[in-house]
Amino acid sequence: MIAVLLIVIPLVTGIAAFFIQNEKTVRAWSLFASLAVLAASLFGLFLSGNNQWLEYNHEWLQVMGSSFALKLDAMGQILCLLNALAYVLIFIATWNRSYEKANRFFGLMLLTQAGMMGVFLAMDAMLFYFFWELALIPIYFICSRWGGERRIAATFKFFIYTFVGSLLMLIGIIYLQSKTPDHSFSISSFYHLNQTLSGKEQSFLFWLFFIAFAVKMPIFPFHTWQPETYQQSTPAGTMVLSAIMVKMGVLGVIRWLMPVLSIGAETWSYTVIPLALIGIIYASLIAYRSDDIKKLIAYSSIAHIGLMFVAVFAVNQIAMQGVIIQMFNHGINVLGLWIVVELIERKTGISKISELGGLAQKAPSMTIFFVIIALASVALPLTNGFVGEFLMLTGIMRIHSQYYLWFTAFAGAGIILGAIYTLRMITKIFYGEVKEAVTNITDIRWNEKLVLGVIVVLIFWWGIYPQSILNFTSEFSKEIVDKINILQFLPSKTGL
Amino acid sequence: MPINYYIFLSVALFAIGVVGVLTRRNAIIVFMCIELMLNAVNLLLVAFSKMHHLKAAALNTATNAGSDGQLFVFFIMVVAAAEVSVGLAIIVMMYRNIHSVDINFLNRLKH
Amino acid sequence: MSVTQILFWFLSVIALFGALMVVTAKNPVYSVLWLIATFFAISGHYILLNAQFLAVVNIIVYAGAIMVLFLFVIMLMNLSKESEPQKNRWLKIAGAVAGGCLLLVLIAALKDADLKQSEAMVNVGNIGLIKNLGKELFTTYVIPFEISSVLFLSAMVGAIVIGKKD
Amino acid sequence: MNALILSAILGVVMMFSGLWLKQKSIVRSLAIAGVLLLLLVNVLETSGIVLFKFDWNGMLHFDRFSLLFNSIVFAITLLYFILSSKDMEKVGINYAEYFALIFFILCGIVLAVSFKSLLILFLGIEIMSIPMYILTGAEKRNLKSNEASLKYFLQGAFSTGIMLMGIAFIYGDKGSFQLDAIAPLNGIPSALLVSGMLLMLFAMSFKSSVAPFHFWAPDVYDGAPTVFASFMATLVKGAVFVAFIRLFDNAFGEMQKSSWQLIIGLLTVVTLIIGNITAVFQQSVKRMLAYSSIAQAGFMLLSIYAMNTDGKLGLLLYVAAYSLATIGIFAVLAKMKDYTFEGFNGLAEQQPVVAFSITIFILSLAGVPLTAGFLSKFLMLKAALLSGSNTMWLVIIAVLMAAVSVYYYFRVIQAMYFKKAESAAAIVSVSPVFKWTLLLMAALLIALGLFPNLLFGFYYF
Amino acid sequence: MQNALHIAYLIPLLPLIGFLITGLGRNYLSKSTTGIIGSATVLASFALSVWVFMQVKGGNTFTADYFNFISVGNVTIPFAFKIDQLSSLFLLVVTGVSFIIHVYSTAYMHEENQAQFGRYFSFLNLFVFFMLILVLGANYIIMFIGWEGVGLCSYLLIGYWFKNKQYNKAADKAFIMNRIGDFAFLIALFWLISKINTVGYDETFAAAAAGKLSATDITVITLLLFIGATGKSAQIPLYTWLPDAMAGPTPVSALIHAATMVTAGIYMIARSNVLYSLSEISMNVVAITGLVTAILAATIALKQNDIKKVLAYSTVSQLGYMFLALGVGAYSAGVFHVMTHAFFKALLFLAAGSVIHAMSGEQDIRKMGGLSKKIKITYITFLIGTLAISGIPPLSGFFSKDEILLATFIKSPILYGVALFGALLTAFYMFRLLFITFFGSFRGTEEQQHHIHESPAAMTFPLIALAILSVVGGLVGIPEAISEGGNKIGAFLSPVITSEHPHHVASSTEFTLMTISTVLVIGAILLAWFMFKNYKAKEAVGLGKVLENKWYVDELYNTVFVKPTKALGVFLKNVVEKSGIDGVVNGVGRLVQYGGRQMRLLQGGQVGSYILLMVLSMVIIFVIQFFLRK
Repeated sequence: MIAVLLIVIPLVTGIAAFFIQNEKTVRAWSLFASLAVLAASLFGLFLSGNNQWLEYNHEWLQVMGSSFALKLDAMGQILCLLNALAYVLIFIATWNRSYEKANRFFGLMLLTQAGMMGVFLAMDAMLFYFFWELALIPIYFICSRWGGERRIAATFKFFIYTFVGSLLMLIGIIYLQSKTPDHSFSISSFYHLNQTLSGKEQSFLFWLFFIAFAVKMPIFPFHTWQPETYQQSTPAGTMVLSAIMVKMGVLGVIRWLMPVLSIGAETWSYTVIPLALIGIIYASLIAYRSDDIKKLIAYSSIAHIGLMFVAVFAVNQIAMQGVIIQMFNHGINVLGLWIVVELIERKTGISKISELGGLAQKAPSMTIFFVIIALASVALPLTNGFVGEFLMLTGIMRIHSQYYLWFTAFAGAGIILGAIYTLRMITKIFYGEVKEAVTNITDIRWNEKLVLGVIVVLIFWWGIYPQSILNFTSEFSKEIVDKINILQFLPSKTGL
Repeated sequence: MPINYYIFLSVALFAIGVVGVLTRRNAIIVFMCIELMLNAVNLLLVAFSKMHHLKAAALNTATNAGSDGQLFVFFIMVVAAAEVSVGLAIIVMMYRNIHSVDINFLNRLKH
Repeated sequence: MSVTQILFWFLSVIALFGALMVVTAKNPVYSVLWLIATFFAISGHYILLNAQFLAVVNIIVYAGAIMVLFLFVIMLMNLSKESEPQKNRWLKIAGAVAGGCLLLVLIAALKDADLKQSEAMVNVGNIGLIKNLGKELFTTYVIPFEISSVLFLSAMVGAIVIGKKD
Repeated sequence: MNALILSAILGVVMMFSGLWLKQKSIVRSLAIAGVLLLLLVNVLETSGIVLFKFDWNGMLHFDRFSLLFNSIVFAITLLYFILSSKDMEKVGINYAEYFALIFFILCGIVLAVSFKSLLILFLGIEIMSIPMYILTGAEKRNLKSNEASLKYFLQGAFSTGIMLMGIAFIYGDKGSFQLDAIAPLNGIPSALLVSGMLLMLFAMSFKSSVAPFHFWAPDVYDGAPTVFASFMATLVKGAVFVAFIRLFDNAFGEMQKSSWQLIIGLLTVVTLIIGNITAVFQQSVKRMLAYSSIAQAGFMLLSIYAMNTDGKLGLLLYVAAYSLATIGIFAVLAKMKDYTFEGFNGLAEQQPVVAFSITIFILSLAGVPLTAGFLSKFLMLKAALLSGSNTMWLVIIAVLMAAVSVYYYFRVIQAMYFKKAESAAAIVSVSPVFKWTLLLMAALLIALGLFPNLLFGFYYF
Repeated sequence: MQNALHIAYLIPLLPLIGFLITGLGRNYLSKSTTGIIGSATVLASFALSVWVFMQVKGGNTFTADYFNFISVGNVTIPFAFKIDQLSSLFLLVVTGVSFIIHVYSTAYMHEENQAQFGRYFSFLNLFVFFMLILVLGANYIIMFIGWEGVGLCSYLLIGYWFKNKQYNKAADKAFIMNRIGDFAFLIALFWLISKINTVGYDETFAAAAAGKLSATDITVITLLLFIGATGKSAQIPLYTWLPDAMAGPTPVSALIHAATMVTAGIYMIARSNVLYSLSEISMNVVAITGLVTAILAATIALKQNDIKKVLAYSTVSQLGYMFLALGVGAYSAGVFHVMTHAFFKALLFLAAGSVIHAMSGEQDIRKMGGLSKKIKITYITFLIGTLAISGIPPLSGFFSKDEILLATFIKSPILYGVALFGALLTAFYMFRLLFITFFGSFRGTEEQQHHIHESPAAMTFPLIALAILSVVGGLVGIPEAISEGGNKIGAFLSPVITSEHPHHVASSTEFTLMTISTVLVIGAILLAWFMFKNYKAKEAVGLGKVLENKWYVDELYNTVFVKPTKALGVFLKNVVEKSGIDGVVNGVGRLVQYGGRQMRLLQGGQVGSYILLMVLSMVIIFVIQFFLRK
């Protein structure tokens, strides 16, 4: 029931939002809706273990073998929580921003949320695909309608990119379904396929799925839509994209790719892991030389996600745990960064690093928040980022491959490079003498403080006492790793 | 007569019709060439009908075997007549507007 | 060589020659006339095949009604002079070659067809007689026959729509 | 058969109504009532109530598939009449005759989707084609309309010749026009039969605008009066496809692997590529839709390629989804002042409901989930994937081309939502009925996308 | 009954509370309140540390396990503190020196405004917190938390005056270089975890002793850990950040970049002595790196003109000595030197701060001179510090340095010779600094001359306290040769440092060595006196210029690492990304558009060509069907 609520609340409230003409009302309405979703999500956490509340299964599209199957497992819980929480935070943080045709904006935002919830919850491939696209369409409208000058072209590129990816995935889904004995799309049927599909099929199908997820995450070299889209779309859209939507790709890999096509994944692991690793270094270096804060954060996100991807391929519980909690952490952290960037841009109209400077004198609170969040994103100990990256790297070190050291070294090099570009950004934006462009900037207001405060609290909570969440996800991660490992991942190439 | 002769004759007539369609610019003549194609088909159908009749007669089954081919020719003629009426009407309408029946002038719609 | 065979070749040559002339004649009127000649040759074939009904209908409907209609239209438009501008030469050659290719391919495909032994019954057989065909038409083929009325209706309506002055 | 006879009668009725009824609104209402009646009797027939009983002599066969398709056609025609019948007034003075012709076309559709004999197929297709030549040229003063009409006619007649040659060959081999007699295959099909089949294939490809026999389509859809173009490009094409699939299933089904599957596959690829790629560069929405109709034909062709239950059912859904969406967009287009993409600029501000509906239509055409367009594409892909072991190449090309289609479809969305209007009003005023009908169609698309059983239920039960 | 030491968590917690109060209240609390809170929390920690030390001395060591930090699968990392001899000693040093410097800071930073003052103290408290975590941690992860945390505080404090771009750069540099070291540290931890599923000290050492780790593993792990140490403790190759770190306020330099944080590397290796002793290679690497660093830094210090830079290089050099000690197996000597160094180097820095304070912010010694008479307390304390660092008996530096030299001698006389040379250099440059600063005539501006004044009590008191410690601090480690049982510190640490190489050397040799070094040091001092008693600034040439420019190492790094990285970044951004990947993507789009433009030409508008194309297609399909397919 909770699972259904999580989708239905944003869906219904989102549709309703279209009909509310008054901007203030619709803003309040969406905040209320997002709070309701958050409440439902927290309630779901509270009920964890109580399956009849967390699962939902209803007949639908029987003619095609699909059913409306939802389940709130541990990863789903975490991501739904992220989704719900991020929306509340986004709505509060952008409370002061005014939108033309606000009703449409908020309606689309909530629809996106519903779509993403569905992706996180779907236990049926068809349903998964449905929600995958449902999330895409409204966000495309948001980014394309409210944004920078080149938004139309940029977001269209994003759309085409993702659309191609998801269509390829669709082929894969159809193919898999046709191979299931009961012609069903359900995830359990898919899991059974792992042992029956031939290696050739798997290695082919792998790419169909991989490209879809790689575009979404994005993994080098499927990433070029991202920086421009982040730069051009409206801040709220960017936040949704980078904080929540990229997790769809990671979730896809964890839930739909690896356990279903583990032989294919193994076959290609020596192709895709290096891709992701190159991506980490590549994106970090570009971030280092970017003059646009938004692009910088976009590229940093590519690097972070690349690490998660590699960690998934490590296929062990430690790494999996790391990935799962890092999904949340990255979402929260990057959201915090965007909120500050949005503030800066809203107040100065500038997002060029070289034109900013000395903000620390004008807006000390903002600076403190930003620095804390940035440090969390470079994985400083006692912040949430550290826990995730530590676990992931520990897991990568245990990868069953003779190149494990190289993998770890490259993946870890991202930590150093991350520090380099993040510090450069902080230094240039906040420190130094006050530049002319920022002389009129004021410090943050209560609502922004509240949001950033919540983020900071989460950063420290999960940084100091991560066990609270690790316990929660340990069983799930073990299960999923066992599923992937059913034929022993990378068995022939053990190096350790 | 061996049926092959009829087939080749019809195909030849048909091909001449096609060549006419391809090489002429006058809409009416193009249309006439199409009629020629239809007649080639008619001839072939009749020949086939007689062939099937012969086969059936040899087996001594249905006495009316093969009549369907000839009836089909009849329907082709019916349709051809209908087409001609419409086609000529269209050509005349065209002529009224541009005072030509040259199909090369039909190039407003392209790309 | 029997009379039938002589007739067959004779009619075939006329038909083919007529058809070629239709395509090549510069004057549209000549084209029409050559087409009528071709139709007559084809009707001859029908008779040869003992399909009298069709032979008659072909003469009446095709050579008579339809071709006269064509002639009418050509005269009406005063297109009788050799005014047709020539098509691009290359296009013409291409068209001829394409048509020739089609012919070649069809013949090549069909020449090995297992029909060598089959023959079309010439001169004998009475299925082509009006009586037989009529019976068939109004029993088995009554539905298509009725349906063709719809076709005619629509053609009629169409001709009116197109032809009527606004 | 209820529908067959009734549609012919209705054609006659409409023909005369022009004579007696001077008021166009009454003519219009009559037509709407007529098509409603048509739908009703067809549904009745589906549930077993047959008003007229004939001995068809094995020439026609009304099975669930064709009846269901007829119902779809009539229902969409109904919506089409409601949406667009007013715009027909702009075409010319022969208002009632247009309806008569459309009813004749419906009659032809019924024939073409229910045939058991090649003769009926031939007649059905001709009954569809001849009124279409007329309707294309209905705007007599418009040179484009004239041109389209003549082009259509010449090429249509040519393809008829091809088809007849094919029929003759088949007859030569099999000695019958009945599908049941043609179908049995002992050993290798003879060259005569294969040639005939191929010629039929060309002719059917032509009628359903499959590349490389599609050349007439863009010009005709572009030149024809917009109201009629929408009807021609959707329902008629769908009917031809159903005829196509019936012919190749019932008559040549046994030759699938040996003779035509590969060729259909090649045609599909060519159609998809030509349709989609050419549409990319179009500046006029109308012409873009013309090319997109070719592209969509490529997808529909997948069902013929596959020739399995998924494909056939999917084709039904495809026709429904595609027709609803395209008719909707054309209906709006008929009211636009400017057919270029720029003409749509800022439409979302002026006509939010219309713009929203168009968005749904376009999403459906592009095959985005939650719409019937997606589900139908899905079924097509699935059918193709299931039809053989080496079909991945085809499916991947199809999918990539679907992605290309997004490129041109979304230009409309971009124009409507993300660009500002240059002139005051892009659209002449629309009536509430029009808006509601559009919304209804959009809702139908989504409903079919979510619950295809609304449609398939009829097939199974 | 719970062990009394369980409350050790209070030791780091108190500074953390101080950090929160001073940090959050920086806009509300007055400067004096901030200073009091900041110092008091550290004082309380110090008091607790003393108590803990007494407990430990009484034989009560304890591992306090508070909660599970990370527990995944078979890896469990508790949040635990280990209170034993080593950590309790460090606790004392850290809290003690920190307290003194806090007090000093209240005066030194008094000119800052209220908010900045609060920020300063909060950072300082935060630093103490992390340093204590580092010291107290019972496993490498907890140590790593502190390890990175102190790096962060170092970064924050170096860049404390954030308006200055150079300072920010120095801060970034410090953080990044530390990060590089930390990364190696992390890899070592990953390695450990992947081998033995634990990072706890006791478990690791037990596993190593039990042979669960192969020799290669141990070597790699120890080397990686050592790379981490080179970052934190400013050794070759990662030492260049430390001199730049002098951008921070002087008390920060004293606390973080001299007394405590930079010794973290020594602490870590001493802590891991069991592992290191198992790897001969690592030991040698540590020793040689330390020695080379010591000499290199000393040579650079010879020609530096910034008072703090000289001290900074001196710190690097002294740290090198400590590593040398560790490398030759004299762990307790290293730790001992950490302690004495903390005293005298903090003293020197604070005194330098006092000088700078007196000179109104001037740091260039070429513009000082003859200050000995004007700021007497500063001068005397500075002198004591200089004597101590030079190794003049019986000051603290003498004992600790001597122990290191002795251990080196036992290991290898050649190393000893080099190390001794370094000690001479130390004495020479330190006295050069002293003479140039305090002797001769004043070379600064008039205005500065007027302003010269002794610092307030809050600054001089710490100087005196540290001076006393510098004098007597060495007495806990009197060589056995001089006094039986004099090496109290070695004895105290022996339970932790289980793998110390025993000293097998005759007392006479030991005495000889002591005498040699003392005599030579005095010689060096005299040389310095003659050269610099009346210093005149002049342009450096030849080797002097190379030294003044720090062997051009910064430039080298810049050319070899920084610039190529930047260039690569620009290349990737502008060429690979734009023209390469995005070019391909856009190229596909353009190709489609181009295809659309070309393909629509097929649709030429001519019926004739349409039909021609159709016929040709038919022909082709016929050919395919009948002649190409088999």
